[in-house]
Amino acid sequence: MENLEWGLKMTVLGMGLVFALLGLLWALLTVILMLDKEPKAVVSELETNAEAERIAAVADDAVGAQVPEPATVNGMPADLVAAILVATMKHKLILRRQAAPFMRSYWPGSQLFASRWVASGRARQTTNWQPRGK
Amino acid sequence: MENLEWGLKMTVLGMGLVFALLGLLWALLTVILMLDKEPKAVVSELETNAEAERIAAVADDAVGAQVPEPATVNGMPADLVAAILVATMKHKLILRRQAAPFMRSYWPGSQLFASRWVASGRARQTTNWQPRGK
Amino acid sequence: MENLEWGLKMTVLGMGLVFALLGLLWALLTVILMLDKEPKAVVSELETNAEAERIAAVADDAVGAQVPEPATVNGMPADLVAAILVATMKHKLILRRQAAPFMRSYWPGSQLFASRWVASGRARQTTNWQPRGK
Amino acid sequence: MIDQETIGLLMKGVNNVTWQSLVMIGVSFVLFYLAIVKDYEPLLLLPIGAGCMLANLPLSPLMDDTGMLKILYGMGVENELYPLFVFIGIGALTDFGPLLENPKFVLLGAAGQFGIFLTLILALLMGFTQPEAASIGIIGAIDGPTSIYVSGLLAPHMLGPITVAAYSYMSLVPIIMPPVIYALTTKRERLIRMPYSQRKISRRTRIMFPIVVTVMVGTLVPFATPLIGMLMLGNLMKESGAVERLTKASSNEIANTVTLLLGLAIGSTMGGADFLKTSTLFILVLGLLAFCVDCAAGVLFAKFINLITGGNTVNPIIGAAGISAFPMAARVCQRVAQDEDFENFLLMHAMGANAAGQVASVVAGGVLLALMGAGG
Amino acid sequence: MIDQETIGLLMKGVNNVTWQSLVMIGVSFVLFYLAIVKDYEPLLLLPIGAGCMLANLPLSPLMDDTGMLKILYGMGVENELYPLFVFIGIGALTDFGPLLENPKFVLLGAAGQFGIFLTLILALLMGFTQPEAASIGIIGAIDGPTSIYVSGLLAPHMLGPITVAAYSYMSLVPIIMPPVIYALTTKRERLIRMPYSQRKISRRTRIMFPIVVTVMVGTLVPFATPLIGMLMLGNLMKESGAVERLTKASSNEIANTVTLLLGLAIGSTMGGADFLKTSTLFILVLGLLAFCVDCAAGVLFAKFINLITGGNTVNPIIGAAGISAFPMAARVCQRVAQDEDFENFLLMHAMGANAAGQVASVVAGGVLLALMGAGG
Amino acid sequence: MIDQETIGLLMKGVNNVTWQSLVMIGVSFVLFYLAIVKDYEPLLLLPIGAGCMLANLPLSPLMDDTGMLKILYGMGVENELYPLFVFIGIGALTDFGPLLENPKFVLLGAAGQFGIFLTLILALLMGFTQPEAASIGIIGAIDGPTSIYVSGLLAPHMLGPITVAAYSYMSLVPIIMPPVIYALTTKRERLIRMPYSQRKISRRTRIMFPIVVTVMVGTLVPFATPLIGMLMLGNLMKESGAVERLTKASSNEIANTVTLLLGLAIGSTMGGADFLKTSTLFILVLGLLAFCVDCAAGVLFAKFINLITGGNTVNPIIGAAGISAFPMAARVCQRVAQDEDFENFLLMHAMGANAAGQVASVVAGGVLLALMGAGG
Ligand code: NA
Ligand code: NA
Ligand code: NA
Repeated sequence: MENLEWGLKMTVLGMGLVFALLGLLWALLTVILMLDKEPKAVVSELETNAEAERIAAVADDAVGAQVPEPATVNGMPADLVAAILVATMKHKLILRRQAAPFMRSYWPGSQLFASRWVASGRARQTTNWQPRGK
Repeated sequence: MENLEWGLKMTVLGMGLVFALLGLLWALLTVILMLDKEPKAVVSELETNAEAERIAAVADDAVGAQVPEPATVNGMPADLVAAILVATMKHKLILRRQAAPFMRSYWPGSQLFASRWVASGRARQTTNWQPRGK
Repeated sequence: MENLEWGLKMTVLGMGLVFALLGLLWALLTVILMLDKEPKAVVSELETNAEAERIAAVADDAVGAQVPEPATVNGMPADLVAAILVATMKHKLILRRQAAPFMRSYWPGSQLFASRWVASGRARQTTNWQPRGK
Repeated sequence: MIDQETIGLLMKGVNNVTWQSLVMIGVSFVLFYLAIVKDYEPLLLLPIGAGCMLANLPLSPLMDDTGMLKILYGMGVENELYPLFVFIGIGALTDFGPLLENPKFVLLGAAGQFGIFLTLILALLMGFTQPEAASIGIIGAIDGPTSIYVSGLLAPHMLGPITVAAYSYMSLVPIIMPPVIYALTTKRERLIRMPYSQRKISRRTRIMFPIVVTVMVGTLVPFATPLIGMLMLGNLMKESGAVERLTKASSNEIANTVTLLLGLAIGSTMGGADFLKTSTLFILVLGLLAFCVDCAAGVLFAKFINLITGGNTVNPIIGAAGISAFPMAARVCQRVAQDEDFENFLLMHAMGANAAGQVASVVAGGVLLALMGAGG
Repeated sequence: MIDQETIGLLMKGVNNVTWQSLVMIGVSFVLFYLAIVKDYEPLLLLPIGAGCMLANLPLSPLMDDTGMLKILYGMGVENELYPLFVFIGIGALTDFGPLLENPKFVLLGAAGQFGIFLTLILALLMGFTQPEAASIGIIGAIDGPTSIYVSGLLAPHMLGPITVAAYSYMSLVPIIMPPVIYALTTKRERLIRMPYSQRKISRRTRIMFPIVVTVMVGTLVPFATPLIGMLMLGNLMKESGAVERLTKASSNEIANTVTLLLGLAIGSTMGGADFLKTSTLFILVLGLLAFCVDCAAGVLFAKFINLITGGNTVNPIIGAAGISAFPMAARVCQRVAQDEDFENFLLMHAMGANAAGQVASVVAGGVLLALMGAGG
Repeated sequence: MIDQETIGLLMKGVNNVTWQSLVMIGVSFVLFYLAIVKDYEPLLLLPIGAGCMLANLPLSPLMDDTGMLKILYGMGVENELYPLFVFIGIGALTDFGPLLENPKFVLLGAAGQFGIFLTLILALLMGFTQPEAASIGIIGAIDGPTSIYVSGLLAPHMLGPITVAAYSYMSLVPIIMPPVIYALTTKRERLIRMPYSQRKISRRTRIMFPIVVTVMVGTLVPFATPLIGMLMLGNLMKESGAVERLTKASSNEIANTVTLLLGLAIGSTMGGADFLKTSTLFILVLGLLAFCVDCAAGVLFAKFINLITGGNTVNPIIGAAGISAFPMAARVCQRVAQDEDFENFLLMHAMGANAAGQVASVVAGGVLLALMGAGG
């Protein structure tokens, strides 16, 4: 019982501290980001996803980062799904473009859906993308 | 004399043990290979040799594996000999083919005689030939 | 004062030893080079410079070797200066050639003025230029 | 000539085979199977299996006081050098951008550490001592190096099973997470889409992040300084872009060498006498439970946020990503979301939660050590 | 439940923050700034900054007797292994060809060490002890590994500021050298062209060079054997062309790993109590002075040669290259020369002087150690 | 100002030159010559030469108790870590496929170890002690790491000459083997062709091989566990195909680094007093003899097989390949065979015998250690 009490105390203190510390981190990050004054922009989910895949692909090289099983969507290979998806999105885009044509710097979805393996290859090519020095 | 006796004892025991252990290994390997039930096939000596060169080329990268002097055959450079050899074998093949034509998945000698240096280059390209995972 | 005296003694002894040792090295090198009996040849400054850049570029890979700020000459980018320079030298060469034509294995300046970055790339390609073995 | 004594000495090896050593060699075969055939974290489990096999061969000279495995253990496990080096490499390959774009996700990372403490309580109730219970709990960080670091300090005699559990469960992410997510979410919840506001993260912020985190966490929880310091050192080297040679060395040469030595050394702790106890089984079971509780806590916390904010802004699936198995946990979340609606792209959000989970599990490890030092 | 004691223990970190540690964390930020933004020897200054930051966090477990930073210090700074390994890598990438083509330039390298001894005298006058003064003087070798090696033996408590000074000033070569050169030379002198007699250096000579230097210097100044031996070992491996694998490993994998560990370990010596003294400021100022004196001595010695030989055969600019910052010092000399006359190509001559400076600074380090051993 | 005492101290180096140290520096030049000009195992002999030179310079600080060479020796020679790491790398590059296709060739590997024991007897008769004689005999394994491992345990004072002999003779394979083969075979025998039945070796078998060998040899000869365990660990990593990063690290980064350190450390044991004895000459001669006896025994054993089986199924040339110089011994056999009949392809068979020789020499090393432990 004494042990249980100690355990509960640990849990409360521990989770409390973890939340407190990460909450503080949240606050600090928010301040730092405010100083940055970079604008936010809503971007297409497809582009975001491709970017996320790129980041994940770099991290895959870490020791202890499992290279996962080949992705499937409802049992279909992810590549096939991606192809279908791109076709669908393209169709939507065409409809939207016909409805209200206007100039954009790039079309949503223009980067298409790069499969993880493609993204991975690209990421490896561009790993050292940070310009050196200033 | 005592030393000689000890030495002879060491020799008998030592060589006995080495032979016994490697004999046991032979037996174990035979059992393992029987479990495999892979078929044996007689293959051309040239192909076997090229495969052996490939294996040797990989091992050449080991520390302490001497890269040997350039091979010569009866004083002639090995490459020249190889060329002569291939010509000879080709001629034999043609004779054999004319005698009894039949379909084979590949002709003996079709891989030709790759010089060690060629084999080495190829081996380096294909070192990681084992498919990852399953 | 005692410290000053000790310091002066250190300086005299220290610089004396450094000069003595390097002087001895000079003598030894001279002997070694005499044994070599390699001929000296006056070569164009441009060629020498390109060779020096190549050597520097290899050394740049050493830890603690600063990759320097981009070179400028009188405030102009070094590449531009190099281009002007090459044009100038070419012109001189033509004049000289017209004055006294003769065959040479290569024209002075034929290697042109490779910018450090070009030289660096070339050096990295050819780092292991020493033939292995004999 | 071949006297009795000599024969006795020659048979020494065979005579010293024990059933425990045979079983442990069998365990090493299982590890080889998991590593090679099932592809479970082979970089760790294969060397661990080899270390286990070599340590359990009869009279293994590798386990002498001057034996190689003992030396490797002393070189980096006893003094915690290996896991810290591994962390430099992990930091050098982790992009905290997704977290910086959505800093609120740090809280999901915090929630994902709940399994640590619940398991600690259960382990206590099962009769483990307090340091042992804390070490078992840390498996719930689902973070190999943190588990090795913490249990190496608190309960080195349990290092073997804890490490094996931590790395095995990291590999089981794609198998364990989906059922937990399905059990705790409704289809409607899983269909929630999360629009994405991209924010360009300046290089300055990316460089400040590792520094700020190190100073903040290190000051508030000194016990966490080594872990967080090395993770963030790797990240700082990467984001600075000024020391590519060191970044590359940390994530390649150093990481590979250390991983091999670490695996062998950890494997060598798996002696029959220590490993073949019911406690090992409990450790494995409790560790698995810790992992499930982590996922569940994350999902429930995400639902709780929705409840508080009164909207359906957070897809609870990404709550499960608040653990440190980066980036696999995020990918599994994306797959679960896509199984419901293949136009639902949560990956970037899940990566944010996942990066938070990486930081949070290190923080939790430090907090645990602090409480144990404070503790009792 | 949360008693006073627990809270006290949890606040331990915050309570142990001192103003010294805060200042030193600020110093680490300055080092990060120099490394990342100003690109001053980032390979060294970034890890030094990280080591400094991590060592000054309150109660940092990394600084325990079994803490990582202490272990890294013991592994290679205390026993001088790191700087010696770095020297193998430097030797493997240094081509002494330009020096072999013009062996007379070795004397310029010797002249470039004058700053060491002048600074030593000044440091003595300022009240430093003899070993301390010698360690400060060695900054004038403008050679990172030599400075670490010598001061690690003579005055390990000043290792931090001396190393930071040595590497920072190596980075300042392009800024410090030109004004010194301009101040001491006339335009006419700077316009001197030096024709170049190319001499093919045989492979035999290239291989004999490192061996001869090692045996000669090692026999005459045994204290210099480790430094010169490792520099020349790297060069021998390179020139032999027979051990490419080892050459590559020395200048890449080993150099990178050792640089990271060296930087962290050096940084960890920068504790507030040791670093925040006026002596640190003196070290930085005296080191800078040593550098300037080196350049000046080299230029003046070149002019002296012209005076003796009665001709204008040596452009005094290249005298400034007789220090060990190879090949940057040579490049800066070339630039200064080209600023006067853009058809003046001195680089190869300057490289010769620079290679001599590399050898001479190692010799000077050994001589200094010998005199200190002999000394007093 | 420059008093007697100072001059005495400055001349200390020169005064401590002895004729032994001069001779040993000469020996190091011979090693450089063999490594660079004759291309005899330069990866080992060049660092050994450098270690020898640096250790024999007068008053070399590298040989102090805290000197670099002493530290490198303690780091990996004293505790046998270096040769074991080298073995991981060798295992990672050795393909045992040719042996698996013809497992009967293991016996040729066994025969090729006969030189070890014959030399042991001769060394005993020459007055060497039992451990010394065993260490000299092990040169007959023609296997660098095994020789270092065994003699490091039995007679560390003879490590220098034994290692030099082992690696030099490995390089002499193409020179020593052919005359032995010619002397013991008839032309008719050398013309024997050996048809080749290819058998696809499954991946399962390739993975099981290193595991089975480790468990079998390790159980029966515990003294061989470190050697065989590391060789087979490397092979397991390679054949598993699951840990390419570790395989690559073992055969590259780790192997290169360890080779450099190993060479320097071995070279440093070659002090004049230990090396310049008639015993060193005996070691070199006996080692050479051991090698010749190995080849002869292999050839004769192959002829013996033909005698027993009553057919001419085995070309006795390949008997000579039953040593561990893999794959060079096999290549030399092929060349000898082709010199007689250039359509005779024995390479694959010879590779099988050669791979067996690799395993057998490790087993022989373990057996020797076991008998010495049991022994006398
Ligand atoms: Na975690
Ligand atoms: Na210098
Ligand atoms: Na052998």
